Amino acid sequence: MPEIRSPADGANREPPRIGVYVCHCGTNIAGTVDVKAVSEYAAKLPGVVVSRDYKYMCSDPGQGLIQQDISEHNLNRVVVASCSPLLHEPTFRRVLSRAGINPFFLQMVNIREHVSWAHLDKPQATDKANDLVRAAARRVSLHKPLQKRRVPINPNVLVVGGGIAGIHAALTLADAGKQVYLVEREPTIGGHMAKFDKTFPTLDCAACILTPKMTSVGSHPHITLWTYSEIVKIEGYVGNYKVQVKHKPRYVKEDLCIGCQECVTACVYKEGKTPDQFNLGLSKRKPIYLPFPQAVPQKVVIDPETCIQFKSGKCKKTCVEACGERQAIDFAQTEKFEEVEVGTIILATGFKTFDASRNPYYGYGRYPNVYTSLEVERLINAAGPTSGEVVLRDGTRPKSVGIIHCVGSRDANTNRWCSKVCCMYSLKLAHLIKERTGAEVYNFYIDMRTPGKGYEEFYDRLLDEGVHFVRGRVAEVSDWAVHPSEEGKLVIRAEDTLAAFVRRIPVDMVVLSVGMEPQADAQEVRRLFNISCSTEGWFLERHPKLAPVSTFTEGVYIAGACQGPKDIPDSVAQAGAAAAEALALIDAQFVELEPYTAFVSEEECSGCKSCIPLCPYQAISFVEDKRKAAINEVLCKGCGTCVAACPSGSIEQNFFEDEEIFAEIEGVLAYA
Amino acid sequence: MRSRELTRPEKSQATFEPRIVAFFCNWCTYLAADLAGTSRMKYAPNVRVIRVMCSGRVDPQFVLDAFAHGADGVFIGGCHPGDCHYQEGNYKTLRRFHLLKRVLQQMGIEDERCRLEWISAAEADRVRSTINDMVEKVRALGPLDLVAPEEKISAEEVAV
Amino acid sequence: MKYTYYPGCSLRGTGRAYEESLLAVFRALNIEVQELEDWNCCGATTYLSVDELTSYALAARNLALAEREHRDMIAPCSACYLVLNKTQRYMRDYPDIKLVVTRALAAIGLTCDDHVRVRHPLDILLNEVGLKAIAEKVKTPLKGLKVAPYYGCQIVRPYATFDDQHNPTSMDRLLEACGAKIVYYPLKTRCCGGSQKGTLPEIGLDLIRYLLSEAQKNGAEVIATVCPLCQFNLECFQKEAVNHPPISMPVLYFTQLMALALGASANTIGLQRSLVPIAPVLARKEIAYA
Amino acid sequence: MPEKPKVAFYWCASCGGCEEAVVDLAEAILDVIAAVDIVFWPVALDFKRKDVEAMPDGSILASFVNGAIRTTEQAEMAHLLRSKSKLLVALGSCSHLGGIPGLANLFDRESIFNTVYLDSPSTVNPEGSLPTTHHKDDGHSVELPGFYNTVRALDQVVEVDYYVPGCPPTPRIFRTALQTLLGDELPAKGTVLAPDHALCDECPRKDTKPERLSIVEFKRPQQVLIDEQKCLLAQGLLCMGPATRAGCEALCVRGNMPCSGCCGPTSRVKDQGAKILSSLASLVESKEESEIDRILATIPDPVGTFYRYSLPASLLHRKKLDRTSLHEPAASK
Amino acid sequence: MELKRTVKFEADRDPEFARWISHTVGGERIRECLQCGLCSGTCPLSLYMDYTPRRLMHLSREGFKEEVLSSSSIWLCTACYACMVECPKKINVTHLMYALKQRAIEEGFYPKRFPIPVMAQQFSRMVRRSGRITESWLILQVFLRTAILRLLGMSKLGLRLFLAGRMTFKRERIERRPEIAALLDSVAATRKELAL
Repeated sequence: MPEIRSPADGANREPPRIGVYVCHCGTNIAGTVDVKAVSEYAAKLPGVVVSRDYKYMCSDPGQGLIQQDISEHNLNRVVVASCSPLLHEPTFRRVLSRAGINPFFLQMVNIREHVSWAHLDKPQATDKANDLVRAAARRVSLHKPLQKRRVPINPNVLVVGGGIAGIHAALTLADAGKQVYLVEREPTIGGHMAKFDKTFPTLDCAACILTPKMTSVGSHPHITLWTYSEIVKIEGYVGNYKVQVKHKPRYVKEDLCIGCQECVTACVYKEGKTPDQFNLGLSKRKPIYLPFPQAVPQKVVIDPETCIQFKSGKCKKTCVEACGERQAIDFAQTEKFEEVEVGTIILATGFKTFDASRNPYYGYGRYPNVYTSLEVERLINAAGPTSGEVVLRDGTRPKSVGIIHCVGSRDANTNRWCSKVCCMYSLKLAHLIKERTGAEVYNFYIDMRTPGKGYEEFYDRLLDEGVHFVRGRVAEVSDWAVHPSEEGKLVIRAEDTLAAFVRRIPVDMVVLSVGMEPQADAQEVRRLFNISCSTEGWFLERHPKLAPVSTFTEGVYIAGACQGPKDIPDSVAQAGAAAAEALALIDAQFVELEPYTAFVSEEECSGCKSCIPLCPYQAISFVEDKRKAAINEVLCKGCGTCVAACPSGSIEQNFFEDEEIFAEIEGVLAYA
Repeated sequence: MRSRELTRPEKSQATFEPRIVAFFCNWCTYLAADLAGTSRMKYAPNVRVIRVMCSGRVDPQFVLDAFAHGADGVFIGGCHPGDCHYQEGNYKTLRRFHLLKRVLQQMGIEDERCRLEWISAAEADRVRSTINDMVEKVRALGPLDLVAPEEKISAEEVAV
Repeated sequence: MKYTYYPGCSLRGTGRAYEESLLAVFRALNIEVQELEDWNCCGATTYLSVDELTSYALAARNLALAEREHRDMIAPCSACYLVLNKTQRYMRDYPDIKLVVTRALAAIGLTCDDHVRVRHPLDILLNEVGLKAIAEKVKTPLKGLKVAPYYGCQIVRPYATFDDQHNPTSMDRLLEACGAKIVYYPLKTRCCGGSQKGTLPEIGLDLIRYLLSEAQKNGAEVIATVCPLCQFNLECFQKEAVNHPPISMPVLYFTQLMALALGASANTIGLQRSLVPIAPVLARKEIAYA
Repeated sequence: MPEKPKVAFYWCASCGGCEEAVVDLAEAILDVIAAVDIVFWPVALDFKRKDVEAMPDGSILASFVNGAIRTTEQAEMAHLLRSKSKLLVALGSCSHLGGIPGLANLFDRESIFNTVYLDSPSTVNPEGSLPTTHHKDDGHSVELPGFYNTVRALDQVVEVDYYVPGCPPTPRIFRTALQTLLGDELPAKGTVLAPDHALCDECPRKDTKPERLSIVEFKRPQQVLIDEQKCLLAQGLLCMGPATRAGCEALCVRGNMPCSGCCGPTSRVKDQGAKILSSLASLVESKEESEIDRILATIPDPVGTFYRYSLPASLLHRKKLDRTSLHEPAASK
Repeated sequence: MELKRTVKFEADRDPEFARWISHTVGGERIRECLQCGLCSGTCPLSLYMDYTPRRLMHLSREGFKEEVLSSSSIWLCTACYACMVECPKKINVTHLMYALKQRAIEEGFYPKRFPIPVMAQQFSRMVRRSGRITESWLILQVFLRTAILRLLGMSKLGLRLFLAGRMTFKRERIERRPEIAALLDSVAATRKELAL
């Protein structure tokens, strides 16, 4: 005979003794919400024992006030009406703990972000605040005592991206003795910085400061460097991430290749035929190649697109001969997958430069002597395609050069933001070009932005060097002459806004100072790592000022230009910060997680299995002997989807129980 | 029996102010609403936000309970498809929502009263515009007057 | 294919050849057009500078009349094309404008629900007829006649509805389909000075000079235009604009060149109306036409 | 000898099936007769309302009322029996949740009357007469029960102590209920006298349900040859079992028909329909809106399906029709 | 040489004018102008302008009405829309030029016999009368009112056009001319009523 039980109800629950605390937040809340009225209103609500308002609840006196009330009026529930719970929930939970009651007997009411800052009309705002407080009071009476979950932190760290930011973060962590996996999708690390010749404002050689760091990454005992590799899958949670890495085939056994490049010399192609992307197509490379002389690792790559062996299968394979008994070359190589476990992740995936052809009126791609700034970096670079000679496509030296700022920046038609670095690198290029060619150099800028140590001084220096500065956004680069002096030249048309008339300036070479953009695949990457992006596509930090390298996903940090335009010093600083955040977590050894997990009440579950397919983390399983579902608390991330879907109401979620939410709904709606 | 706290006071019947209950997911829409606040964007004060960890936690019971308790509209905000902090919670919400809408239609409850929007943490302005838009649409529809069996039998009900 | 046809004032005056040749091309390609009944001046660019609201009302009358036909409307003159499009957009974007215009139309028993698409012949020929169909119908190929395609303003600016804003190519492709050779012409969308030549001659002349000499420099034998005013400026003021050495650059409507290729006879498409004759060039090219 | 506890039976808006269920107790009914003294049972025994009115308040141990409340008379009787009884027990889906008659709450009285008495093709009603509460006929006038605008479950009219679920309650459920009530310690007031878990738990096909069910289409029983062994949901049939209170031993499923939810939700669920909706929709196999709609469209009548027995007791309410605006649209605003 | 005060006092500003420009059609974003000068650079007429478009934007948003309305630039604009298309802040410069022309005409800010406003006015008269424009008559009237002498210079061209059938003196008219008048009057009425 079926057993009949009285439905469980809160009969055995202690009667609530609630304290309500309404924060003024200076005038931030009190300016728009009648805080006095709210606390007076709250005082009359059932279960409320004390109700107060105070200037700054989060201040020590404010916290003290609550703590004192809890002991004096032996409160067992607390409602704090102040700012967003995402800001101060932890603060006030600590207060409850200190006062000796379970921290989860707290309910926050967001009357700042959601009320005082969002509305103008004081009576209406106050009404809203009242409703929210009433709901909180009803909800909090139903709260149950909960314990945070402690999970261990795996000390290994994953760093994604081998640019200067990734390199610096990896080294910092490795020097602290942590095992680091550095994953880079290109065949070498170095990123954009490796392409530069000099760095502003000090003009020290990029290679000289970067190469040592790169080689120590390559040789560091605590760094596992995976170039030509990508992250394909990631699961788990803070402290315990499982990462799957894909190694693309370079058709050269990394462990065997010693980077002697004899294979490259031996290649049946006597000359390079393929545009070399490291030199932005300004030079050609062979099908088998080393990305650039200082590449790390010093391992060659074969490009199957252009290698005869791959295209026809009928190559003399002179490279294999040249490699000899080392036998490093392996045409049969395929992509390999590898899994690693890490506790924390640092994303340093960098940026891409603006595609100048999106501004057709600057003639990039139409006029051969219109270059992007990055191309010119290569021209200037001693190891570049012209060994440091700044020359036009026809090999002659330019007598006059125009540098156009803000290409793809500060422009509603392309990117609204200021790319922050262009002014400075344009000054650098102006200096170097003048130094190498003695040409007349014109800078066309909208506003000269040189905030930074020694930056303004560098600008002064350029002014002294006699570089022309024309304040105006260039309207057009064209090749049609109005005046004889313009024949055969590129003509830059812009208003000289300081002189207040339009000028036509003929030059031999135009340099487009392209801005910084989020990586093309930023969206996929952010989904992979479960973080957010700003509307522009930059990775979103947890707080713009107070948590600049953290994300909304615990244990995932961001560094460098993937978070927004940055120059080298800023990127390095951020990388250091990210590394420090990771270290802090590792040294703590444990992290406390919210207890918002779901659980199945065993005697209530009917074993209908409806919940099992709903969990993306496979946290729910069907226990065969009991013929009921069970949730693995460690795997559960607490989204509550299964709770909402359990047809017999037999799954509950801590802190988001049905009755708690019903109480909140009916609370905000009650006319009382 | 239905308690007096559910019946609209006379004054609010005179000047109808829609009452909308919103369920915002902790990672996208709730953050966006916070951002709207920090950026001092102003919007209609008619919405009461209830925070859930994921829009997937929104049980259709919650929506019906809100309507049954006098809400004129219900607004569910979650992460964009593919962006769910819990991978797929928002898709479950989407599926339930589509079926729930049909149930509501059968009971004569207008589509504009129940709304599901994907709003990412960065889209503060969409919080503002969506709320304003919804408040205006619901205002135009007028108060949602439901036939509630749990209410006391009124004299008018008997006469023919 | 049937369209409503809005000629606009110029095509009844200095631009007659445009209308003649346009209709010839349409006939050759079996595009049916019906002239908008009792159309009025679109207000052009000039009216805006006197009274913006009224100019929208004027344009809207034509739109309203066209709506009755439930067809797309073709506006060959750049000014008309722009003003009509602009009126539609502004009525969408600015409630005040919509209100004023709607009332004005109501006053003469008309309504405007914004469902007529105002389109340019280039758009129609390229996207509705298509290059292939045109190439097939070519009777007198233009034998690599070197053409500088001049689009001027207002058909791709500000609203690039059917072609690239910075480097439009619709006319290029159409004329190539007729066997012409398109020369490099960086000024293809640069302003001809509009009515400035009439009002402030010396200024207008400069602009005209740039356009002509650049075309010549790039080896053009003829300039093709899409706008009566551009055509007028470039053709009628050549002597004034470029004197030493003087220049003789035929300036035709692109439709005249197309009609020619499609086999129309010279004086049905207004070639005789040119002040700078094209005949010598065609003779040199041995392009035999009716 | 001490007198036996008195019990009463009454039916309101219902089909009479519950009365049958009482009779279906078969020989067990004898034990009941032995144990109790039936003082009021219009269907079976000749008692009049006045007899009940004559009884002292609280003199009946338990009154079993089946059927929903649709008319004034039913409401009056409910109040009467309430005052006369120590325990008022809602017997069967209709009094428990509103039941099948409760589906009438999809419409208001006026539209129902119009359909039934005027519009339906089979109706011959030239003078268009409608039900009325008082009627005059050569001098005599009769008072008739009034017809409410809304159907109610019993506890929406009077306080109810216990519920016996089912449409009708199976003899087993009813017997267990009686024994519980006659037992020494009573369960908490408001208890539904049946197990508090969902039907799957006692479903013979439980083990055939796949762990990862995903829904691509709902089929209706007449569209398929139903496998006698396999879980019905797994066969694409819409079975309410997961959201329905157990106790019936899955009679329908054993009869190869999907559960339609007559025993109502478990005590933890406020709205049975919303819950099964949530559960089934979540399992729909698509992320693409139009495809989701296509799949869900295979449920022709969601309310009729999910709320077949529970509409009045649910959270789902009909929007009041603004009749004035229906009649003369101008007057609406 | 003639010297004049170049310092501007706040009193020289006309705040109403500044308010007007940012509220008129097209002026929505004028306050966002970052004075980059792209408009001037791209403007084919800026070669001859006394104030470049960029300066006009700033002068007007600051309310220097005199300078703006008496500037030759507003008359030079041929509405080629180059500035509007390229403006990095999407400011509708072209339309603002129209707005300024109108304002200048309303307030009589232009030299006597200055052809452009005359042309505009003749144009509108002709539209009101006939509903369409007959170019020949329009040009004739403009010259009569501005530079009669230039007519002679033009006569040769005129003749050639006439012979080519491109200069007709037959007036183009629409049938329902009264409609145009009604249309224009209604606009005027509404404008008054709503004070637009």
